[in-house]
Order: sequence, then C-alpha cells, then structure tokens
Amino acid sequence: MSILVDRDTRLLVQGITGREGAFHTAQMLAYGTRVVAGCTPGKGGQTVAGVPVYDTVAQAARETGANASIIYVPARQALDALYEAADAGLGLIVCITEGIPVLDMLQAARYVAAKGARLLGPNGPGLISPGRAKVGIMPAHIHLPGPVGVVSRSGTLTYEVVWALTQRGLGQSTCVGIGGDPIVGSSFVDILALFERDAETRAIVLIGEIGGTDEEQAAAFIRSEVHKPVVAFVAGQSAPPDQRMGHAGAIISGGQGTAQSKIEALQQAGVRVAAHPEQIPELVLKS
Amino acid sequence: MSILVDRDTRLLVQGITGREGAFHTAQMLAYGTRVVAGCTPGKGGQTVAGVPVYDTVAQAARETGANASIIYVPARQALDALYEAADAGLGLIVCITEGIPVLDMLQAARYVAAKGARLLGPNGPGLISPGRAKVGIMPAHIHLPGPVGVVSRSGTLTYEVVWALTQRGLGQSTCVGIGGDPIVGSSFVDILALFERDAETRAIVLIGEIGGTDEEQAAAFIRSEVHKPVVAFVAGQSAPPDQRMGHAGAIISGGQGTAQSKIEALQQAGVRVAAHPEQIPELVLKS
Amino acid sequence: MRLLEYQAKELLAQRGVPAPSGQVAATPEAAREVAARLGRVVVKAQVSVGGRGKAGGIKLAETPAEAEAAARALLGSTLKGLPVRQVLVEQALEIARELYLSVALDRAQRCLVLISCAEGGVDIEEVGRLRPASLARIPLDPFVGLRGHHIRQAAHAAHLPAELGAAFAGLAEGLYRCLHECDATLAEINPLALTVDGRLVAADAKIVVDDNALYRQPELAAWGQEGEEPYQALAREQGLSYIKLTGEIGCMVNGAGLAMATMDITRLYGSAPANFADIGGGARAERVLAALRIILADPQVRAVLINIFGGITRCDEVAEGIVAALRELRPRVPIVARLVGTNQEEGQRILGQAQVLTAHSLSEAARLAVSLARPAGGQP
Amino acid sequence: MRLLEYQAKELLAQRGVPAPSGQVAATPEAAREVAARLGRVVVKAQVSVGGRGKAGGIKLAETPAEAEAAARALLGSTLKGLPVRQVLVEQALEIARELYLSVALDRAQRCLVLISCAEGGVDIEEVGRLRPASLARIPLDPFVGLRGHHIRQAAHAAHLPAELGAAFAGLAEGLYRCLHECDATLAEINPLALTVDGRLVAADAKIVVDDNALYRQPELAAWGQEGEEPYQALAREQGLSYIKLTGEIGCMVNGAGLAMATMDITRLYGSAPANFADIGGGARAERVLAALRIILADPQVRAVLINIFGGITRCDEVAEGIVAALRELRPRVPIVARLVGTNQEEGQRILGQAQVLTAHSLSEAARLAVSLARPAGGQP
Repeated sequence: MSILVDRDTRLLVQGITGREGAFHTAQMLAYGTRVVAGCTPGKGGQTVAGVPVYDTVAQAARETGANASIIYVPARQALDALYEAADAGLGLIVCITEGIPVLDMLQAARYVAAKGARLLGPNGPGLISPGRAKVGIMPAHIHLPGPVGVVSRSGTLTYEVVWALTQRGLGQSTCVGIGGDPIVGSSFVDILALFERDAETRAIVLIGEIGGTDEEQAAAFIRSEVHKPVVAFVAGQSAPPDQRMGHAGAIISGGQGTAQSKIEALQQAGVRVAAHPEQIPELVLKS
Repeated sequence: MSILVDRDTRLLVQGITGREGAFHTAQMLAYGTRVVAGCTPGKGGQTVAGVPVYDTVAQAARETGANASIIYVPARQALDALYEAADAGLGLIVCITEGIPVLDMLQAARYVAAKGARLLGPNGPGLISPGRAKVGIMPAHIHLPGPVGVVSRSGTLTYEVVWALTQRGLGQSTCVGIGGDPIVGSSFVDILALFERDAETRAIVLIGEIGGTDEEQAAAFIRSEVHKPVVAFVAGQSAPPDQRMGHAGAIISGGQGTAQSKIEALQQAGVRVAAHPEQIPELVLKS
Repeated sequence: MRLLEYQAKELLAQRGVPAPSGQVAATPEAAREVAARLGRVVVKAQVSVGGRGKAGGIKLAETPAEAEAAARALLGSTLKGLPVRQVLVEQALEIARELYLSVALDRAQRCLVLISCAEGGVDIEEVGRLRPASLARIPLDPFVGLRGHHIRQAAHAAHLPAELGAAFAGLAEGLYRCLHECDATLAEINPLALTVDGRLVAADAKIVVDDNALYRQPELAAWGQEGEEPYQALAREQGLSYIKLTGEIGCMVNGAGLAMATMDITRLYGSAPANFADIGGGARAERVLAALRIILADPQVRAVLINIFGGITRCDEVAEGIVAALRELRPRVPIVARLVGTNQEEGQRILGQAQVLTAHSLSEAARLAVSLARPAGGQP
Repeated sequence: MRLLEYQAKELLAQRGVPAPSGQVAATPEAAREVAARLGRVVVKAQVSVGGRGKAGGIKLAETPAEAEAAARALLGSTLKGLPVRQVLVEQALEIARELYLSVALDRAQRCLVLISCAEGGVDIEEVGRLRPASLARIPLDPFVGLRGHHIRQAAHAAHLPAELGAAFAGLAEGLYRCLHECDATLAEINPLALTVDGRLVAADAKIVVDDNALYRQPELAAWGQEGEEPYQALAREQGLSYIKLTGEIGCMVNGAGLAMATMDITRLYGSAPANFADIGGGARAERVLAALRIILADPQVRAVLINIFGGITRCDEVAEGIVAALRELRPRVPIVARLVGTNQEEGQRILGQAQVLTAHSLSEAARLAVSLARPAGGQP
C-alpha cells in the first residue's frame, strides 16, 4: 500500500502539449506511471509521448477511464483547469502550477471540495509512491520504496530530505507535496490522517515552513490522532516578518506563522524537530 | 414521533415585525409552537407577541438556542434571509415567501444544502405536526393528530385534502408543503424518505401538480424504497401547455410535466391515484 | 413570460450573438421597405408560440412585392389562437447546416444546463427522448457559471468545425450572459445556422423570462404589457392569476393547486373549465369583484364555480365580493359557491341572502355548476 | 505587496470609503501648501510598514509652517529601515471613538473574513490573542461574498450607534469591493474614526495586494515598481525571488523552502544570512549570473553559499553561470557551492576547474562558508 497514488492510478495530464507538460509526461511514463490521456484545448487528436490528447477533460476521462489529473497549465488558465477536472469527476487533482491568485484559489478549493475530489497544491511538486507511480515533477532517482511517509510544503527542500533518507536506506511509502501557496487543497492534517491509516507507513516526516497555522493544526492533530512517530523540520527560522519568502504562503504576518511557534507546537505534540534537514534520517532511525 | 418539527423545535421568525410575520407568530404561539426569537434588521430590542426581536439571526440563534427558522420576508429580501439562516447554522429553514426569482433560488438552494440545512419552500405553506408544532400559515383547526403523512406542492389544495382526511377521522403525523416554485429546497423524495423512516406514519398522501418531474422521481423512489401505502392526487389535468398555472413551477413545457405522465408513473409504482381530492380519504382507508 | 422572436434577437445581438439583418414591421408597406433594403427575405409572424413554420407563419419572399404580400397575409391574422400584430422581415440565410444551442433551467438537477446538438431546427425535447446520446446537456454550477470547458464540450457535441471554436465560444457566452442579465429561465437558439460562407447566425431565438424577476427587469416587463388584452391588464393590476381557457365553467378559486383541482373536477363531471383564476391568499372583496368581472366577460362562460378554502382568506370577505359583483354585473349565468374555513358560516349567510347557490363539498358544487351549464334536458 | 497609506486611501475613496481631506507631498514646500488649504493637519511618512506612529513617522502640525517643518524632518529620513520619499498631509480629525474594520484572508478556514472590533487604532492581532471575544471574525463564502447580515453582525460587534448603520454598510461594501477589485488579501481600516460630528472616516488604511494577481492589476504593479531599488528591478526582470537581509552569508538556492533551510543553517553555525535568494526551477546560466550580481553587490556579504538540488535545474547550467559570474564580477569574497542532482558530476567538474570551493552536503557547505566569512582566527 501507499497513499493517494499507486499502480492503479490512471493519470490525465492537463496542459500535456506545453513544454513542462510534455517533458514531465515522458518522465512519469518512464517511471512507470500509467499516463492514459492528456488534455489541451484545440489539440485534440494529437499524441504526446504516445499518449492521446483530447480537447476536454470530460471526453478524455470518459474514453480512457482516467481517475486522476495533474495540471501543468499556466497560472492564468489554472482556475478553469481546476473547474474542468472537478466537473469531470476525477478523484485526485494535483496542481503543479505556481502563481495562481489567492481569490481564484478560494473559489476553486471550495468547488473541488464540494465535488468530493482531493486537491494537492497548487504550487507543489506533486507526489510519488516510490516504485509504483510518480505524479509530479520530482527527480525520480532520489526515491526508494520503504516505510517513511513524507509530507511537505516545498519542493527542493523535500528532495533534500528524501535524498538524505534514501542515502541512509530509509525508503518512502509516499512523498506528498501539499504546495507552498496560502490556499492549498489539502492540509498537513489531511495527509497525516491518510498516513496514519496506511499500513505500510511506519514513520512520518513533516516538512513545514513559516506562514499560516497549518503546522500548529498538524501538531494538535498529531497529539490526538497520530500514533506513528513523526519527525519534523520547519524552514524559515531566520526569515523576517512581513516579507514573502519565495512561496506565496511563506510569510509571517501579524506576528503569526513564525517558525518558533510551529516548532514549539510540534515539540509539545511529541514530534522530534530537526535542527537542519540532514539531521532528519537520524531522528527517524531513533524513533 | 413526527417528522421535521415537534415540541422540541425552537423556532425563529425572520421578518417577525412585518404584517404577515407578526400575525402568524401569534397564530403559531397559540398553537403551542415554541417561537423563541424573531429577526428584523434595525428592530432589535423590540418584542412581537412577547417574542424578543434581534437585528441578526446569528445573535438570535446564539442567545435563544433557536434551531429552526421560518421566513416571511418579501421576495426581494428573501435571498439574503436564506443566506443568513444558513450561516447561523439553523438545521431547518422554512421559506413561505412567494415570488423569489429562479436564478436567486438556484444559488440559495445550493448554499443551504452545502451548509447541511434542510430547506422547505419557498412558496409553500410550511409544515405542521398536529398537536405538537405548527411552523407555517395553514389554518390549524383542520388538522388532527394521527398516522397519515401528507406532502404537497400547494397550499389550499392541501388544506382541502387534510380537511377531508380529518372529517373521516384520519389524523396526520406531519403535513409538509414543499412549495410551488420550480426550484425548491426539498423534493417529494426527500420527504417521502423521512415518512418511510417515521414509525408513527402509517400511510402517505402525496399531492402533486403539473410541471417538472418531481412526481416521476417520487414514483421511482416509491417503487424501490417506500413500503408504506401511498395515495396521490395530481392537479392540472385540464391545464394547457406553456402556461404558468399560478405557481411558478406549475407549467407544462416542452411536453414535459403533464399530469398524465405523473399519474401514470405513480400508478405504475403501485400508488393509488385519486380522481379528485375528496376521494383521497376513501383510498387511504382502503389501503 | 416568453418574448417575441425579434425581442429575443435584439437582446442577444446586444451581447454579441449575431442574427440575420432584419427589422420588425407592423404594416405590409413597412415590410416592403425593409425587403427593398435586404433583398431575398423571410417574413415571420411575431407571436410567442412554437411551431410557427408548420402553421404557416413563416414565408419566403424573393422580392419586396412578395414580402409585402406575405406581411399582408400574416398581419391581422391569427396563428395558433394568437393575433399577429408584427412581422419580422429578415435577410434569408444560405444555410449549410443547422445546430442547436440553449441554456435552460434543469429543475431536477437544480441548475442551469448548456444544451447543444448537431441537429438544429428540430424539437429538441423530441431529440432528447428519441436520441438522448445525440445531444449534450452540460450542468452549470450556479456559482461558477459558464466556463471554457463547458463551451468546448458543447462544441464537440455539435460537431462544430474547429475553426469556428472562437465564434461559437463568443456566442455561447453571449447567450449565457443574456439569460442572466434578463433573468431568463430559457435562452435558446434553434436553429443556430452555419452559413455556406462559414458564419454562425441565430436563425431563430427564444427567451423565456422569469415572471418572478420582472420587478428588476422593467424594460422586459414593459414589453410583456405591450400586447396585453384589457382583461389581462386588469388581472395584473389586481394581483390575480388568470388564464383564459376554452371550456364553459368559469372558475374562481383561492390558491393555484386548488384552482387546478377545481378545473379538473369540472372535466370529471363532463364539462370543461373556461379559465384558471387564482385570487390568492387573503383576497378582499375588491379583488373578488375584479375576478368575477374578468370571468363573466368571457362569452363562453355558461356557469361560474367558486371554490374557497379559507385560511388567511376570510369567507365573509369573499361573499361580500360576490354579492357586490351580482349587484354590479348582473350576470346572465348561474353562480355556484362553495366556501369552507375561516368565517364560513357568515359567508354562507351573506350568500344565502343574495340567493347565490351554495354547496358543502367541492364535488357537489362542481356537479351542480356543470348541470346548470347545460341547456335544460340536453347536452351542452 | 503592501501599498502605501495614501494609495490605499485613494483606492478606497474611489469606492465610497471616506478618508480625511488630504494630499501626498514629496517636498516640505508642497506639504506647507497642502496645510495652508486644510488648517490643522497630520503629516504622515509614507512607508509600507506598521507602527509608524511609535517610530515617529506621524506628526501633528497646527500651522502650515509646522507642517513644512514636520515634512522636512520626515522626508529623506529612514523609518524602520525604509526611506521616506513622500508624506501624506491630512486634515486632523476630531475623533470621538476609534473602531476597527477589515476584510482579511483566513488561511485555515480557506475564506475571507470580515473582522470588526469596538477598539480601533490597536494591534488587532494582539486584541485577538488577549480578548478574542471583543472582536467579530465573520467568515465570508468565496461564492456568496459580503451580504447585509454579515455587515449587521460586524456593526453589532463594533458597538456601532444604530443611526450610523447605513454609513457603515456603505463603507464595509466599499472595503470588500476594493479588496476584490484590487486582488488584495487584506483591506484594513484601522482606526476607523467616529468623529465628534458623527461621521465614519478611515483615519488609516492598509491594503496588501496578492503578488500572484499583479498580472491583472497593471496600475497597482506600476505603483509597486515606483520606489523599487535597482537590484529589486533586476531581480523582478530575471524572475528571481530576492530579499535583502542583515547578515553576512550571501545565499543562492533553487527553491523557496530549500532557500529558507539554507539561510537557517548559516545561523545554526553561528552566522546569519545576508539575503533570501531563490533562482527557481530550471534556472539557466544567465539567471545565475544575475543572482550572483545582486548578491555580491551587497557590501555586507562576506561569503557566498550556493546550494542547488538539481531536478529540473541542471547542475552544469548552474556551474556555467557561477563561472561566468566569477569571470565578470571578480568577487572579493569566497564562494562555496554544493551541487546535487541532475548532471552533478559535470557541474562539479566545471566548478573544480574554476577553483570554486565545493562541498558534498549542505551542512558541510554551510560550515565552510561561515568559517570563511570570519576574519582569520577571530570572531566576525
């Protein structure tokens, strides 16, 4: 087992004919992911890396049985892409796109949730269940199948941590990027709940950063609902207030969202918090 | 038992200081309904028939523990009244108001449902559980407690049927008006499901009319899910197509929504369909 | 309220939906002038009813003289029971293919649906029943509205040539916007013509406006009142719901459902209703008088059946109205009244003094009214 | 992007939210002229940072001469690290009471909230922590938006006098509309002044615009670029995310989270980051060169720490950029690079030839950079 994606995932790529979409489609296919369809308006009938392209997601889903979507379209078209995926009844929607306006995402997140779909991102690297399926943009070779569930708000920092785990022989069940925007489809709590239920996952690594209160809510959830060991790292201890640290969501505002507050909350919930990313494997091994 | 309202219903009246609101508040109180609060913007602090009036539903609900609302405000304010009731977390919202534009109701019905509240109406007489609570505008004295559940799209036609039942000694568990508009909060199916589960209800009377396909859906539901006897009447056999028969929802359009189609569907589902309203008690007694 | 074709096309054109060049005309001479400007035209009777073509309401005219003759034949005539007061004179299109496109209310799904079909100029309900797979019904969320992917799905179902995608999208957006801005429950283009020179044109259009929203659509409300008969204007002013039918029993009832049931029972006893009339809740004597004035003005009425179930409505008030009507209108046909509910004894007393026939049950009242409508000893 | 006070007030005034009479001035003389027209004024430094009052950025002036003097003192000075280039000269209000009103993004609830409080001119986050019951946080559905009942709840929480209900509603609607039309994530009036003559006036205003939406807010984007330093303009043009900080280790990283982690580790080893710099995904040599140009232009930088985890980003491309920077910029400080991932061997080979210091792990690289930043044998 793993969470969210596995060998039965039938993936549709929105924006498949774009530069990023085409590149990562090839990468995901090479990893063994079952990419069954692509969608780009006006390009229906073409193929990309052997994958058939459709004009609409509805048609693609109907004809190929796709049950998950990954979105690579530019920010200005992302809102419509999210609505389209939700309307087509896909159960999992992974949005890689960075730069979607917050007011758009408030509506899209509400809509997708009301349709009963799970959204990851936007502005995340996607997710991977090593050895089974990769639905994202992460470099595949750094991963190793195994018992550690990883959930994170960032991209390359996650690769850093995963690589450190892999080098110590600690494989991963699933690595999930929830995205670096202030409004994302799934929270730490949502993913922690899945890892807690997943028989294969035996320890969880949570990679947080400044901004918002998602880590604090995760801490409260861990305290009451998670029985597996959790190791965490929170980036941004040296970040100043009121400045957006790259990610739209990484901002300390009104004194809220500091790394210190998150670290304390996690520690009080019994989570081991690493001083730097490379320390994480050691804490996982100890727990 | 009864459905939807009983002695524990704590009712709030939206538009309580209006002519209709004030009149029916007194009537409902006289029947024994626990009317605990009223709301009219700008009239907070007044009382109507001894009931305290608040400026907002949220405050009224917080301070009085109201769990249901009845709306008497004019059509132009009804959309906001519906949103306000839903935002305040009330579980049952009964909308008496007639004349709400359809495009407004599409949004309101969606919103109320998403908030988990049950909406009856708009453009209905409300509902009554005889001997327990009256949340509506029907004349109280025609009702009698008993085993027949009544559900209807109209007002006075329901009174006619209820009065005929009462005269034959057939009391009612609950009489529910779902409203005569094309878009209403609860369908026949929703109410049939409640009657089917209600131990006190032993027979069901369904009063339909032309327009839409609610009776046809009810027939399909009855066939598979309802084990209690159902008697029906469908008004509008002599109505011409494409003309709105008083109720905004009572219109045969595009050949859809004829009385004949509804009667056939109901009969095929094993429902006894009365030729005229006064025949209903006899069919109930036979079933 | 169903708008006339030319009104619907005007509203759509304001929102970028192209219609054929044309103009409405109220006289044969005006029709000729329009045709002189446009060349080959179609002359179309402006009545708010479907199936005009089959009923002879649409005529092709090659010359201005033919257009004038066509208009002369149509204007002043009656089409499916409705008087033709205007014709629309439009440039005839060279049509390669006909499609169908609409935004409609879906009551069961509680949302609007975008409907498209590769067959146009047809009865879409029939297509829906016979070949449901050949049309797309795309649900639109009430909050999200019409989006690009809905339009692409519709274009796909209509087998639209790819190069017309942008034109089709503009048209669908205009149609949807029109529905919203006019508070319509249906905005339909049927047929949507694909011309031989590759344009998309609304060959016919139908818009049904939500009566409940007319308070915020003053211009459309005014259009609706333009062709109103005097009795319709009176009913509207008095807040009555009145619809003329073809039978002989005039009906006056409080409540729409009960009014329909009352109409139905006249049929059960072998006659037919002359009208639908709902005097609404809490009607006072004045409204009752107005209702009877309208009902009795119909020469086909041979008896009046009054059915009141008093709740908010008081039976004594209704009785006063009936008595006032008798005094003022001196009806030549019998009136049967059945009053139940609030203040029923007082109401019955008032009617008894005025020698109005009364009954205790609806069926009794209906039977009596039907028998009185018949000439003594014979069939009607 | 946080707008300046006068910009926020201008946007609000366009939507019916009253602000005191006033005008922005860039010179003491201009400030004097505005004051001559308005009488008793406040002179307020226009910098996008909170707590200006306590920092001495707001001065009361009874006369035009005093206003000129106040402006002279503020203009060209630095407030909380930011240069004061403009002052807002505003008529002084006679305030009876101060309230608080805002529309803000609530990340945890995934919606906007309308926040109101009977205490104004205060740190609302602190009020929220200390006396949560004294403020109302009213969630607004993203599709339904702000409605009358939300506003009435807010007015109730603010203990608003009943007779000001309509004025308050207009103001709340203007505030909400401003947030939406400007793609803001915060629109705040604090304090909202209730004047002795019974008016509601926005005494101070704060608007934070969503950077992701600037593409559709060209006017606001232009405002944001007005006061930009040259290095900020270069970063924006190159698509770099760069923020100047106060430490001594220049950092260049791909990815925001990894950039923060890299900054943090410099602190762990006893130093501090001079900047945040994210070169993003798939950066080419040109962008690397631009990033190093900006980083090395900071005189406080004593060593540069480069941390690249190659995925889409290719280590050899980054290495080429570093080598180009060395050649062109001839840095006077040491550079430590740690490159992992796609094409890492090639990248390390290129750096090795150019005699850049390399490390295999982040901690090793950070330790090396920190030690090199220190003067030989001493503390920094």
